[in-house]
This record gives sequence, structure tokens and C-alpha cells, in this order.
Amino acid sequence: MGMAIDLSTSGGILVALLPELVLTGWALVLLLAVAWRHKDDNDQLLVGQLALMGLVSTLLVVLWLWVRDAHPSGPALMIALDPFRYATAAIFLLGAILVVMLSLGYLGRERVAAPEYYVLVLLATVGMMFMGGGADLIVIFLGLELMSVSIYVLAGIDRRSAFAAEAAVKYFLLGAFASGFFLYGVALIYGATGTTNLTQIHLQITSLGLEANLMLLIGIGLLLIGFGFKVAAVPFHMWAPDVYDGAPTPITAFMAAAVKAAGFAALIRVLLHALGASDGVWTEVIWWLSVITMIVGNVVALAQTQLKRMLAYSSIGHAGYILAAVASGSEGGAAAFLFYVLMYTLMTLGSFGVLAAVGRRGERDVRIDDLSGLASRHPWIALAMTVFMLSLLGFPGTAGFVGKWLVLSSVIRADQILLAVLMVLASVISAGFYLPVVMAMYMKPAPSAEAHEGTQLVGAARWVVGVTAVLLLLFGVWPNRVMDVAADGADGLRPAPTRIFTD
Amino acid sequence: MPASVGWVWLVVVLPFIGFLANGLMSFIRPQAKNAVTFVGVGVLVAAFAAAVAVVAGLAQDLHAAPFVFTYWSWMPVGELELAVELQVDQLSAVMLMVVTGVGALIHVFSVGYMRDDPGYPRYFAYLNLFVFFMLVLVLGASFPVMFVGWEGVGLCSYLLIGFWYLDKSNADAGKKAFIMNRIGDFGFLIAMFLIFQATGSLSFVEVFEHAPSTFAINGGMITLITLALFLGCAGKSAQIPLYTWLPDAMAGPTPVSALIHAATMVTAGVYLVARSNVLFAMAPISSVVVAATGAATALFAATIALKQWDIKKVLAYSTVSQLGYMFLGVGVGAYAGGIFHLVTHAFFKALLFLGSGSVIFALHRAYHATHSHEDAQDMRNMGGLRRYMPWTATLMWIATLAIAGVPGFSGFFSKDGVLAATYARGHDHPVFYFLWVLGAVAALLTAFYMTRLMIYTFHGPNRTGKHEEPHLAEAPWVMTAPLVILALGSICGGVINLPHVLPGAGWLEHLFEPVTELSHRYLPEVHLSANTEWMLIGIATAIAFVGIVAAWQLLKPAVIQPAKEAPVEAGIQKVLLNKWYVDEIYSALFVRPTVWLSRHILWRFFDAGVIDNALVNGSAWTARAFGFVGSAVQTGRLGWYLLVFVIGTLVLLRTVM
Amino acid sequence: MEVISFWVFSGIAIISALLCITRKSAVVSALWLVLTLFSIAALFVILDAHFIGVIQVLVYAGAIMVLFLFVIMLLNLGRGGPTDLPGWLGHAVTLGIGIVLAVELWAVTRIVPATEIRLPAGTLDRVNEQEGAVAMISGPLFREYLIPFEITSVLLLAAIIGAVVLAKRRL
Amino acid sequence: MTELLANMGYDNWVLDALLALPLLGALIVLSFPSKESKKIALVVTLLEFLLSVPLWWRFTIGTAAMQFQHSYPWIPGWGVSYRVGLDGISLFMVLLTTFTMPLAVLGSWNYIKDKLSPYYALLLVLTTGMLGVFVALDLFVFYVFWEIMLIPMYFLIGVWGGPRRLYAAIKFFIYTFVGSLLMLVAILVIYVMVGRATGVYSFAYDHLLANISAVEAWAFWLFGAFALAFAIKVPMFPFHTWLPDAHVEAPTAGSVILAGILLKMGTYGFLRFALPLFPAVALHPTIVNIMVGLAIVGIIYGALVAMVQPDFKKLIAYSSVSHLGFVMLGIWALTEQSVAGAIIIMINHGISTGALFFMAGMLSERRHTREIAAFGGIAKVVPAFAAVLTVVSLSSVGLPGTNGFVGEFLVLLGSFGTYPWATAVAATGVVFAAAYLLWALQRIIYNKLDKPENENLPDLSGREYLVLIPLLACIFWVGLYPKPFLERIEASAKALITTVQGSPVSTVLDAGSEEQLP
Amino acid sequence: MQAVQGAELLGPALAVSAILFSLGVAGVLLRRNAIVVFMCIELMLNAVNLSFIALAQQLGRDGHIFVLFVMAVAAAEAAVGLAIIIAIYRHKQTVNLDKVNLLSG
Repeated sequence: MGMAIDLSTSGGILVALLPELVLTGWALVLLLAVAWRHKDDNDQLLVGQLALMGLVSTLLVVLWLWVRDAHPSGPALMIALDPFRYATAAIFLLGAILVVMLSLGYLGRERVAAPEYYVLVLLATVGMMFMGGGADLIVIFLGLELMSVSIYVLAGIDRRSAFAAEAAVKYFLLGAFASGFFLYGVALIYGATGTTNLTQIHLQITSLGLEANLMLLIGIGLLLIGFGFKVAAVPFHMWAPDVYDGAPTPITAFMAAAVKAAGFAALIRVLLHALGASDGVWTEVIWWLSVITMIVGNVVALAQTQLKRMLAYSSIGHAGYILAAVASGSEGGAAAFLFYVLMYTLMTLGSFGVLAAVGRRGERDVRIDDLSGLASRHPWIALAMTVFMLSLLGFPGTAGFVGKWLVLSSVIRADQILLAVLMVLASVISAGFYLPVVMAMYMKPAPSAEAHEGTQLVGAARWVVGVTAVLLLLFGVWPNRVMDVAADGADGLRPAPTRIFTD
Repeated sequence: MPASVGWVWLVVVLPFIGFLANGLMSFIRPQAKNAVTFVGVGVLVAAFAAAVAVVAGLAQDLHAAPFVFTYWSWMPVGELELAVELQVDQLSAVMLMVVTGVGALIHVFSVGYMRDDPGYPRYFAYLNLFVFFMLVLVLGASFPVMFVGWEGVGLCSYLLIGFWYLDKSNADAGKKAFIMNRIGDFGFLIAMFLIFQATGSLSFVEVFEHAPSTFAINGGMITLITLALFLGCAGKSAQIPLYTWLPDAMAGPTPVSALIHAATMVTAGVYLVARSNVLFAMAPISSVVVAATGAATALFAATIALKQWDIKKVLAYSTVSQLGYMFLGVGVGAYAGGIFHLVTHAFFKALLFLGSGSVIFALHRAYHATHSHEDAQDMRNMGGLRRYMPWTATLMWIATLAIAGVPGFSGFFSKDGVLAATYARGHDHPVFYFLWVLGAVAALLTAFYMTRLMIYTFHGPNRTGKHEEPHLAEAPWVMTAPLVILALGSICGGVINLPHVLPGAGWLEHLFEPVTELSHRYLPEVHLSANTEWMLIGIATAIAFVGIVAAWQLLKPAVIQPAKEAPVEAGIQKVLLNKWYVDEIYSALFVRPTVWLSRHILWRFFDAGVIDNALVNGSAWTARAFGFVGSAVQTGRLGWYLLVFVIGTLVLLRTVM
Repeated sequence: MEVISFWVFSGIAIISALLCITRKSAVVSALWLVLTLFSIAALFVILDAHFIGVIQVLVYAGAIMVLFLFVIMLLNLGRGGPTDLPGWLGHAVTLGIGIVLAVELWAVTRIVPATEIRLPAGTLDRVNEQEGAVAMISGPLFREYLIPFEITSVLLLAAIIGAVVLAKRRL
Repeated sequence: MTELLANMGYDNWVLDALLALPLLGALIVLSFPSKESKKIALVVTLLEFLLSVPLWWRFTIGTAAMQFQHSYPWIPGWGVSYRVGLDGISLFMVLLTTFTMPLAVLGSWNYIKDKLSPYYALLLVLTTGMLGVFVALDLFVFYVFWEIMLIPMYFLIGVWGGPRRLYAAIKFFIYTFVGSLLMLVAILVIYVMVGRATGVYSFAYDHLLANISAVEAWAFWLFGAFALAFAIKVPMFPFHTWLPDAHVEAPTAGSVILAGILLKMGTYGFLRFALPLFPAVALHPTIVNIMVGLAIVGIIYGALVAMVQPDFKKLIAYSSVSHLGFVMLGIWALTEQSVAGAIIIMINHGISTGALFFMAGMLSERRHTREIAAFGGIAKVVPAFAAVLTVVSLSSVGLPGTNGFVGEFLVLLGSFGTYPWATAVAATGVVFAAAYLLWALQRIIYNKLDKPENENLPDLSGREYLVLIPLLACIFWVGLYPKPFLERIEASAKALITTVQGSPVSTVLDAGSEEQLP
Repeated sequence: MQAVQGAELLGPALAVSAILFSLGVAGVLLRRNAIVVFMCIELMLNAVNLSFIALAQQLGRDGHIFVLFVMAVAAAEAAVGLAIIIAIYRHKQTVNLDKVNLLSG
């Protein structure tokens, strides 16, 4: 029975917050480094490496807490100490690590001279970790804002690019707008239950029978809108394609993977942990969100010619799949989410890595057909890309399939078979835009002799692409361990109705 | 059991060996004609010898029950116990003799006829294969095994009709034959399924044993079965409505026409009816259908034969007509009579064909010598040939008299037998009198057109052409010798089944008693009074002579012009010349509509248009179209995005409240 | 008395908000917004949140709005160029949506928090008198709400960095 | 010999070896220079075949039980285990596969000119995929193999295919994908519901089969999902339109494998899953009418459309639709003869149609066209080719003495008892079959030799003989002495029939399917 | 008396906040000037704050703390947001959102 942490003591709080503190500390170190040296690319590289160290060390701390099975001795105030937090934190950190690795070469190539980039990546990650680990709506809200603010800036960090600036302004205005709704939702939930602590909210709802309280319901609705925006659920998704399109590719990957994951983590924690009692309401909403999201995302992706936008829409589609897991409203669904989002992070980072290798200047101009003949020039890159595409498609043998399988079975266990059917139909549609990528690489001749000469994976990006591809195949064939971990991560997330807990 | 009967497998295997050997030769040593001849003819002679041995074995007890030899289990599934087995009984014995005997003769003839053909080995390979399948057909001890031979001979006929495949019309003829046979075979299959459903077995012995206990006489099931079987027969034996392939089949080499399309294969239908006489006897309606079809075909084909100029076409329609007689016979229950006519017909028709073969051979050589491209089969190019080829002329006259039914010749007895049997049925039901009349008229026409053929071919002035005349000559002995033997058969073949008024009558009928005794329960033989018989004989004789004399008087070979300057026919003559336009009608009614439907409606419109474009690609396009709509909605204007966002909000709040 | 003042300030807030969103010039809008914020501050005070009211004036009306105006001046949008207001259709749609949203949100006003979780009347007043307006906030802020408070600091740090990165002249 | 193998524990490792060997081979092929690849591939496939041959003798006749069966846990947490086995039905599918692959390699010998190593590697991977489908006894594993095999085929068509290969490839992929994903949902539903009912969550075939009653309420929809997936694969009219494109565009070996093996996966699926799992639905009058009706339509329609195809490969493709219509009829007739016949046809179709595709490939290798009109009279220049083509066509027409007859005869004979009228209609198919094949035959090898480019075509080469002779041998073996096949099939066929007919006909449809909607 | 007053002021306060929120949303929809849009968002946040305070009066001071944090967040957003707006102005010489549509489809 792992180590119990008393959150009423400052020491306990320190331990509980250790990962966030460590990462923030590293962020400050980076800041100093930036202030000290910010002349040329090497300085930037140095900062990047420091950031990598920071993320890795934080990951170790998280794993330490997880392995020691740190849990609160009393009520979990403000910050949760449960496997779900550790699992999500690990995923965010993994995503951030891969992003930083992609960026090391990328920033230099694109001549983005802003070493603060890495600081902001770290701070955004801190924000995500608070979203995944917040036991109180206020913490989740602040985490969300911390993440958002950093991402707003990161989206527009390439100040020479008008696209980046536009992406930033769009993302910022809509984001602020959305957090207005989120906040209103928090206010109403607070009004209905008199507290913002997730566990307490659950207890209040059950003990006072507030399941159908109108104020609570509207609060939930507004909350869902706020989250819906963060995870780019239709119809709150309109920002996503443009922002993904305009932002620097590694940041796009970061948004598509980690930011979305953070949104889902918080959403799932709030819905299952605090609002599980009134799931009658939100499952229906999520059901609809999921359906339209997966359909719109995949269908519109069919019409894309640019690779980057196609991936953007496809990530909307995947948000739909994850929402389906949420709609199942079970810990099984949460476990499926953890597995899926981990694998999804790998695929996304990998495919954007390839994109970054193929394109230039934000990769906006890379059309799918520009990949023609890539297989003959760069067989390994093409192979990796094929793995990513098949995995995104959810094809057996890749981790994407296992993920989809888990989501499906969680959905079916919740007897929402129609949702399952719609989900597979949506993924049939997705074959219509994933396969052409493979087709272009292998089945179309290179347009010209000098095509793909510029294509190369710089530095660490090579590792990102390679490792993600290998992992996807590995977990596709042997997912056992990860599945168990995911199940453990979701364990006890949804409190049993009868669990009485003394304040 | 007499041991020699057991050699029956040898009879079957020998021709097959010949096929394999010659088939191999045709690839490795196409020029080694002597070897091919040795093998090709040798196996047939050997098979004949073996067949004689088998029959001799059987002859030790003419009333023996059928000998069934099982070789291996073929398709044993559940209650279906299907084995590869041969059956030797009186009926198959007779067929065995005909097939191997006539077959051997025709093989010999072919040696001369095909001498200069580049496809010589292939020809003999096919011919041997045909004999093999024909033997399987007649010896098969169950419907499926028989069916193997049944379709096998069809295949060989297909291959041999299209032997000179580089000419499209030959290939067409072969295809037509095969497909029309397949239509018949469809009936055969259905019949087999029905029989299996009813009796749970398919082997002759069991089926016929169980038949009486299984089927109600004149019941629906038995009628259906027999009609289905008869559809098969009609296809194989060129009866109305499936006869049109046979005349076209003359595209093949003439010996083939003699063997397959006169003597053996086309008679398989008759054999099948005779073989399953029990079933037909239990289904009077079907029997009447058989008889009526036979009579009608006999007459109809005879009319067409009247106006054909192609010597082989005349013989072809004559064959169809004669087959009609055989069906008339088996239809009225005179199974022995039917088979009897089959045997005699095998002799004289083979003789006629081979004779015409040597005629064509002669003209062909003549035209070849002068490099002219006249039609060597058109009687208008012949005439007076008896001066150049006396042997052929004489022998063919014998055959003509036989088929015309001149007393004493084999054809007279067999045809008279059939007609007498038909007449005898008359007191069961008057319709048979009508059939008898049809038969009689057909007999008249037969006498007429055969005489016509002889006159135009061998008598009057020669129309072959100045330069060709010197080259006209008798065929080599290797071709004439078989004719002589066949001629003997045509003359005295009748003795095996003399009318009842004569001493030693009905030998064949007695021979077949073991086979037909069951059916006699349902279809007892009616014996006419001696007077009636004499009367019928008289009528038949009269008919024969009237036909011959009429032709001799009416037709003036002198006025005929050679084919190229011949005037165009008109009126009924034209209709007859064009065989009542049946081919045209069929193609307009069935062939072209089917192809058109398949190509334009089924394939282009439905398959490519509806299913593939509209539904399959259509759904893909629709999805993509929605995609374009979706990305058009993505205008890039923040105001619009906010609007969508807020509208979504309103809806969502509505749902939660 | 308080009730009346509540309604007065509410009226002011609403009207000035309305003007804020409908005035053509950005500067004017900004000024109307300031007025709204002021009256909201007043409402805070009426609702027993004295400290917050003060902060509202300081932070919002003071700092944030000044920042806005500063930027407006910087980008010299003072004297409006072409209006940024849409045509009548835009107004109509907006009006419709606004009303619908208001109606939907209005529903919450019918709900009164369950009595079990409500404090006895005037509790905050009493706390106010005992601890003073500041201590009443600062107490929990540095105890239960320590963690959020720290997060806020990081948030502000991030914001500063971001602002600097984006706005600094040198590329 | 077999004892020796037995002592080597052959029965325990053979299936694993069969699945592993090709993958290993693929790696070897990739790791060697590409000029070696075809030799390696040939060796590997031959080894594979030799490895599989003893199954013939080691297989115990007269039992319907799964043989050579064993399993290892794969994802124990989810009741997924690698579980393989053979019965009388799958035995022949496996043998057919291992028999076809070496020929496929030989058939590609000169046809494939570039990217050799990946080509042969994919062929080998494909082998594993197909074998996996036939031996899997765990629905999860089955599904995985079922999908896996799409990828190699997709590349074979898309990379080495004809001019419209891209279209054909993606069409093939998505068409199949639609069905199989719905099947995945169905599998999961069964898994969950059976798990709920029994408390044991497992994908094991026998477990699900034993407790299938748990999904009674859903049976109709689940059957539908399975049936759709399989019907697309078979392909049954009207889900057949991917077939002509795929066949025409695929390289020779691709077409051969498609026709020879892939299509069988559909019919095999019906035999192994759709019927045994949902007998009640399968025997429901409405379903019966639909399936039998579609089978017959397929037979006639396929034949008629085949008749008018200008492209030889397309003609063969449509003829497949017709042939597999017979199989479906036989399966649904559910008599010993018809089911056995259906399985025999599955084998025949692999042999005969495979041979036809090989020969079509040989023609297009020589003339770079598949248009029937481009040929004519070539029997004069390539007699051996013509002879073989004739024999193969006739076997496909179902001439007695060849394999084609045995299958069609048994199916029709068996079905006649169950559906006399349907069978009567189906029997007309034999006439149409003769029509389209003989017509094509005539236009290719007979008629005038009027195209100068045909005048010096080379006749069959030694390698081509090597490909064709085994097929010819099988044509006559199955045609003349099918007993060894039948006796191995019989027990399983009988078992299938008893399983299916042993259950009451479902009332799901009568209850009105609306409330069955999810 | 205060209880009564609080009880009866809660509803109105929530109503006012709802109206203000809606006005903010309406403003966001109405305006095209990025800065004004942003101001309207600030208005929304304030509306929410009003709800918090009104509820806090009934439920305890947690609401006040929350409002405090909201203000901090607003400040942070203001800083970043205005910086972003300046950045876009640098590229486009305008802050009219209708002109900001390079990215679309």
C-alpha cells in the first residue's frame, strides 16, 4: 500500500506537486539560460537540450510517484494523487519530449530565433499536468489557462510568418471566448453545489440529490462547451484547421496531441469523478458531439489536398473517437482514452515529423501528391509514414487498431452499439484520405528527378520518427503491458456511489 | 460369369490409349503418319476384337441379368453412392458392336480421306477419344457415368466439327453443336436430380428395380423425369426443336459426319430412351411426346432434305429424319424396333456418308488439281460421276435402296417394323394412326430425295467442268473397302429382326427381353394379325417404289446448271432451301436478344452504370462532395467561426436543459 | 436602500455594456466598458464583496482597461477608420442569438441553492467585521488556495514571457 | 513416413510453422539482393507446400473435431489467444493456399520486372495472412489476419498492377474494409454479451459458439454484419463490382491469388462463422430467400455479363461471380452433397480459374493486351497453349471427368432436394457457362489467324509447363477420383449441417426488426 | 433582514450577470475589431464574476477567491492577447478580423 501523502502539511504539498515544481524550476533555469545566451542557433540548441533534460527528469519524478503509488492520506484538496494524474502527466511529458526533439532541428532550419519557445513548451506542459491532476475546478481552470496562454504564444512564435500571427490571433480570441463559457460553467456548478472540489461536488450531488438540478445542468453544459473547444469537438472546432495550419509544425503536433490530450484528461476527470452521478445528461451530449465530430472531421479531411490540413482534420476525427470513449462514461472508457491518446500522440508526432522533414516554411504548401515517389528515394521515411497512416486508420498490426478496439469495446460495453457502428463507418471514410498518402509514396512516380532532394530528417527528428514507428508496431502486436497500465491508470477514477468520505 | 465379359474394360481403355498416343504424336511428331495410322486404327480393331470377345461371353447365356463391373468409388457423399462402373447387357452389347464395328471401318476410311491433312495425328486422337467416350456412354452402368460419355462425345463432336478451326463458320458450327447439346444436357441433369430424389440412387439396375414401387404409373414425377430425359435426347439426337446443329455439323470432315453424326453419337438419345424403357413405359404421356416428336421430325426434316444442293446437307437432314423414326419406334414401345432401325441406319447411313465422302474427295482432288475454288459438295457441280467412280456409285445405290425401304434391304425391315408398331398402337389411341401417316409420308419423301441425290450425283451429264473432268477418279481401296463391308451390312442387316410374319422373326426383340421385360408389364407388345402385317408391308413397299420412280421421272439432271450459274430459287423452294428459316428464327428469338440484354442492359447499364457508378463510386463521390462543402464552410473568417460556435452553444444548452 | 442601489447600478452596467458593444469607435467602446466595470464593482460591494470591489476597480478599470486604451492608441485606432459593425442582418442575427442565450441563461435565476449548503444570512458581513475585508480573502488564499495561487504566478510569468516574445521589436 | 513426422511432433508445430515460415522468408527475401528474390521465394513457398502436404495423411478422417489444434495466450487480459486448428473444411483451404503460392511465384517469374524483393516479400506475407484466416480459431485473431492480408494485396495491385491500378487498389481496399469493420463491431458485441452472460470474456471460437444464445436478441444484426463482410469477399451479387477491377488490374499472380484463395475466405467465413453462429437467422425464410436468390442471380447474371466482356481477365472475373454463386447455393442448401460440393467447387475454382488467370497472364505477357479481339486462330501457332486452354476452359465449364463437374453436380444434386426450383434455374448456368467460355475460346484460339502480330507467338515455355501441369493434374484428379477429398470433408460437412439445423428458426424477423435496432 | 435581502438579491444578480454575459457574447459576434472583440470577452468574464460574487454571498467566500483568480487570468490574457493583436497588426496594418483570413478551407 504505497506512500500516503498528507496534503495538509506543506511538506506533503511539496511532494504532491513535485513534478510540476521540478518542471517549473527547469523552466526558470531555461529562462536564465535564455537571458544569458540568446545569440545564435547553438544557444537555442542548448536551451532545447536543457528543456529535454527538464522534461525527462520530470517524467522520472512522475514515474517515481506512480511506482510508489503516492496517494493522499486525507481528502485530495486541489491536487489529485492518483494513477490517472500520473498516467496523463506521463503522456503529456512524452508528447512534450517528442515535440522538443522535433523542434531542435526545426527551429534552426526555419530560423525561428526565439529560445523562449522551449520555456513556453515547458510551461504549457505544466499547465497540462495541472489539468490532468487538478482535484478542484479552480486548479483545472488555471492549468487550462496556463497551457492556453503558452500555446497562444507558441502558435504565433514565428513572427516572420503572417500565417502564424493569424493562427495565434484566431486561437487566442476563440480560446478566450471559450474560457468565458468554461468559467460560467464553473460558476454555476459552484452555485449548485457550493464547492469546486471534484470529490465534494460528487458527494453534494449524491447526498443532496442534485442530479437534475437545472443550475448544475446548465453549468455542465457550459463546461462541456469550454472543453469542447479545447479538444476541437464539432461545432467548436472551427479554429483547429486554421490554427494547426498556420502554426509551426512541431507546435501543431503539440496541439494535436498533448493539448487535446490535456483537454480530454480534464474532461474525463471532471465528468467521471465529479459529475458521474448525473451522467444521464452528459453522456447524451457527448454522444452527439462524438458522432458529428468524427463524421465532420473525416468527411472534410477527404476534401483536403494539403497534407498538413488533412492531418488537422483527421485529428478532429480522432477527437470524435476519443469522445466516443468518454461517452461510454466508464472507467473502461477512461482506460481506452489513456491507451488511445498515448498511441495517438505517437502517431501524430511521427507523422508531423515526416511532414516537417518533407516540407519547408511551415509545410503549408506540401500537397499529398508531393509525396509521390518518396518510397523510392527515402524508403525508410516512406515506410514510417505508412506505419503512421495505417495506425491512424486503425489497421490491425498497429497500435492504432488496439486503441480503436479498446474504444469500441468500451462503447459496446455501454450498449451504445449504434455509436460503435458510426465510429467504424467514420473510419472507413478515413481510409479515403490516409490511403492516398501511401498510394502517393509507393504507387505514383516521382514528378521530377530532383524531387525529394531536400527531404531529410534533421537530428533528433530521425529518432522521433523511428522510435514512434517502432513503438506503434510493437504495441500493435504486444499491447498487453500498456493496456494493463492504462487500466490501472483509470482505476478508481469514477467513485463508487456508496463511497462515504469524511471532510 | 463368362470370363471374357470381364474384358470390357479393355474395350474402353484401348481407344483411350490411342487418344493419348496420337495426342502426344500431334505435338512431338506430327509427320509420323504411319505410326499414327497404326495406333489410331490398331486400337479400334483391337477394341472391336475385344468387344467381340465380350459379346461372345455374353452370348453364352442370352437371358443373363446385366453384368455390372465396379472399378472405383467416384462420388460417395452421404446416401449418394456413386461409383465408376460399366454394365454389360444385351442392349449395351448391340451398341458395343455397332460402335466398335462401324467405328473401326470409318477409322480405316479416314486413313485415306485425311491422308494429306496436316492435322492427321490430331484427327485420329480426337476420333479415338470419341470412340472412348461413346463406349463409356453405352457401357455406363449409371446415369452419371453415362453422362460422362454423353458430354464427352459432345466434346469430341465439338472438336471434330471445328477440326478446321481457322474457318470461322466451322468453329461456329462446333460451338453451336456443343451449346445446343448442353441445353439438352440440362434436361438430363434435371432428370438425374429428380431420379435421385425419388429413388435415392442413380445406377440403372437399382433405379429400374425400384421404379415400379416408387412411381405411380402416368404419375407427375415419372412424366417429369422422362420428359426431362427426352429433352436430353432431343439435344443429342437432333430432334425438334434442337435439331439445327446437326446440319451445320457437316462442317467437319466427312468420316466424322459418318461416325458421329450418323452412326453413333446422334443415336445416343434413342439408346437412352431404350435404356430407361421402364421409366418411359410408366409414363405414357411422355412416350406419346417422344413418338410425336419423332414423327414430326421425320417428316419435317425430310421436307428440307428435298431441296438441299449440298450433298452432305441432304444426308444430314435425312439423318435427322431417320432419327425421328427411331424415336417414333421407342416412343410407341417398340424398343427393339427402335434399336433395330438404329443398327441398320448405322450401316446404310455410314455407307452413304462415306460414299459422299469419296465423291467429295474426288471432286476436291479435281478442283485442287486445277486450282479452282468450286464447292466440292454441291450436287450441281457433280452429275454422271458413275462413269468415273463406279464402285462408289454402286455401293451408294445399295444404301439408297436400303434407306428408301426397298424390300429385302435392311432399311425396309427396320422402318417397316417401326411403322407397324406405331400402327399397332393405334387401337390404344387413334393418335398413333396419325403418327403412322406422318411416318409413311416421310418414308415417301425419303425415297424421293435419296433418289434425287443419286440422280444428280451419278447420273446425267457431268457438270464439274471441262478441265476438272480428266482428274475425276475412284478413291483408293483403303476408302472403298470399308464401303463394301458396310454395303453387306445394309443389305442383310435386316435378318436380325424380321417381321413376325416371316420365319425366325424378332430375334432382336427376344434378345432384348431381359432388358425390356419390366416395361412390357406396362406396355404390352401388341401383335398385329398376319393380314394387317402383310398390308403394311405392301404399303411400305409401294411407298418406296412410288418415291423412287417419281423422282426418276420428275427430275431431269440434264437441265441442272453448275452451282455458279444456277438461278436463284424462289417461293416454297427458297423456304425449303433455307430450312424453313429456323436458324434465323432462333437467332432472332434467343441468341441476339440474350447477347444484347447482357451487353447493354446487364453489363453497361446495370453493372457498370447502376451498381458501380451510381452506388459504389457514387457513395464515394457523395462523401467527397460533403467534404468540399465542409471545407467551403471553413471560410477563414473569425466572425463566422464565432457564429457557429455560439449556435452550437445554444443547441447544446437546449439539450442539457 | 441596497436593493435600490443594486438596481440602479445594474441598470447602469447593462446600458453602458450595450453602448460599449454598439459604439463605432474603439475608444468610446473602451470608455463605456470602463463604466460598466465600475458599476459591476459597485455591485460587488453591494453583494458584501468589498475587497473584490476595490480590486475590481484597481485591476480592471485601472490596469487592464488602461492597457487596452494604450494599445488602441499605439495602433492608433483612436479615430475609427471604416466601421467594424456589420449590416442590419448582422445586427438582427446577433440580437436574436443574444436574446436566446439570455433566455437560456435566465433559467438559472429560478434556482436557489439548496438550503443545506447555504450559510446563515449575513455570514460574510460578520466575517467581514471580524477579520476585515482583506484578511477575509487573504486567509484562505494562502492556505487552502495556496496551490492555485502559485499556479497563477506561473501563469503570469508565462504571460509576460509570451508578451515579450511576441511584442519585442528585434526579430 | 507419417509416423516419423508424428514422432517429430509434426501435429503440434505444423500450423505455427506454416504461419511463421513465409514471414521468415519475407525477411530473407528483403535481406538479399533483388535478383535472388524470386529464387528464394520459390524455395520458401515450395518448402511451405512440402510442409503442408503431410497434413493430408495426418488428418484424421471421420471426425469433425478441430485437429492439429493448440493455442498460446496473446492478450490474456482480454481473452485473446493465438488459437489455431484445422477441420475438413479448412484443411483444403490451407492445402489450396500452399499449393497455389509456388505456382504464383513461378507465374510472376518474368511478368514482374521491377521492385522484385518487395514483390516477393509481399507475396509471402500474403501467404501468412491467408493461412491465418483459414486456421484461426479465435475471432480476434481471425479478424486480424482477415485485415492484415488486405495490405499486401493492396500493394500488389497498386504497385505492380495495370494502368488503372490505383483506382482498383483503393476500391478493393475500401470495399473490403467496410464489411470487415462492421464485422469487427459484431465480433465485439458477441464478445461482450457472451462475456456478460457467462462471466468469461474470451474470443475463443468454441466458447462463443457454445454460448451464442446470449446474443439471441441481436442475432439478426450480427448475422447481417458477418454476412455483409463475407458477401463482399465472396463476392455475392450485388457486392461484386470490386472484383472485375481488382482482377483486371492485378498482376497475374495477384489475380490468381485473388480468385484462387481470397474469394474462398468469404465462403469459408459463411461456413465457419455466419452459419454456425447464427443458424436461427440463417435458416429464417426471409434470409434464405435473400441468400439463395442472390446466389442464383449471381450464377446467371455473372455468366451473362461474362459472356459479353471484351477483356479476357474481366470475363474470368465475372465467371468467378457465377461459380461462387454455386458455392453459396450449395452452402445454403445444407445437404451433405451440396455442402461437400460447395467445398469441392471452392477447391476447383482455385484450380481452374487460377489456371485461366495464369493463361490470361501468359497471353498478356506475349502481346501486352488482354483484349479477346486481339487474338484469334492462335491454336495454329501455339497448339500446346491452345490445348491446355481448352482443357482448363472445359473444366471450368464443368465437363464430366474434370473437377468442375464433380462440384457442380454435387451442389445441384444436393440442393435440388432443398430448393428444386432454385436449383433448376441454377442448372441453366451450365448452359451459359458453355456459352461464354466456348465463345471466348473460339475468338482466342480458333477463327482466322488474321493478326500479323499473332503469327509468331512463342508456345508454352518450360516454366509455364511447370505452372500448368500441376493444375491440369488436379483438374483430372478431382474430376475422376474425388473420394479422398470427399471423405475428408464429409464429417465436417455433416457436423455443420447438424449444428445449423439443430436449432429452431429465429423469430427475430417476425418480431419485427425495428425494436432490434440499436 | 440581510437574509431576506441576500435571498432576494441572488436571483436578480444572476439575471444581471446573465444579461451582461449575453451582451458580451453579442458584442463578440457583432464586432470585427479585434480589440473591441477582446473587450467584449472581458465583459463576459466580468459577468461571470458577478455570478460568483452573488453566489458567494450565499455559499461562502470561496467565490471571492475565485473572482480574484479570474482577474489574474484576465490580466494574463490581456497581456498576451494584446501582444498577439500587435503582432497581427504588424503583418496586416489592421486589426479588422475580416481581413484576417489567409488560412481557410
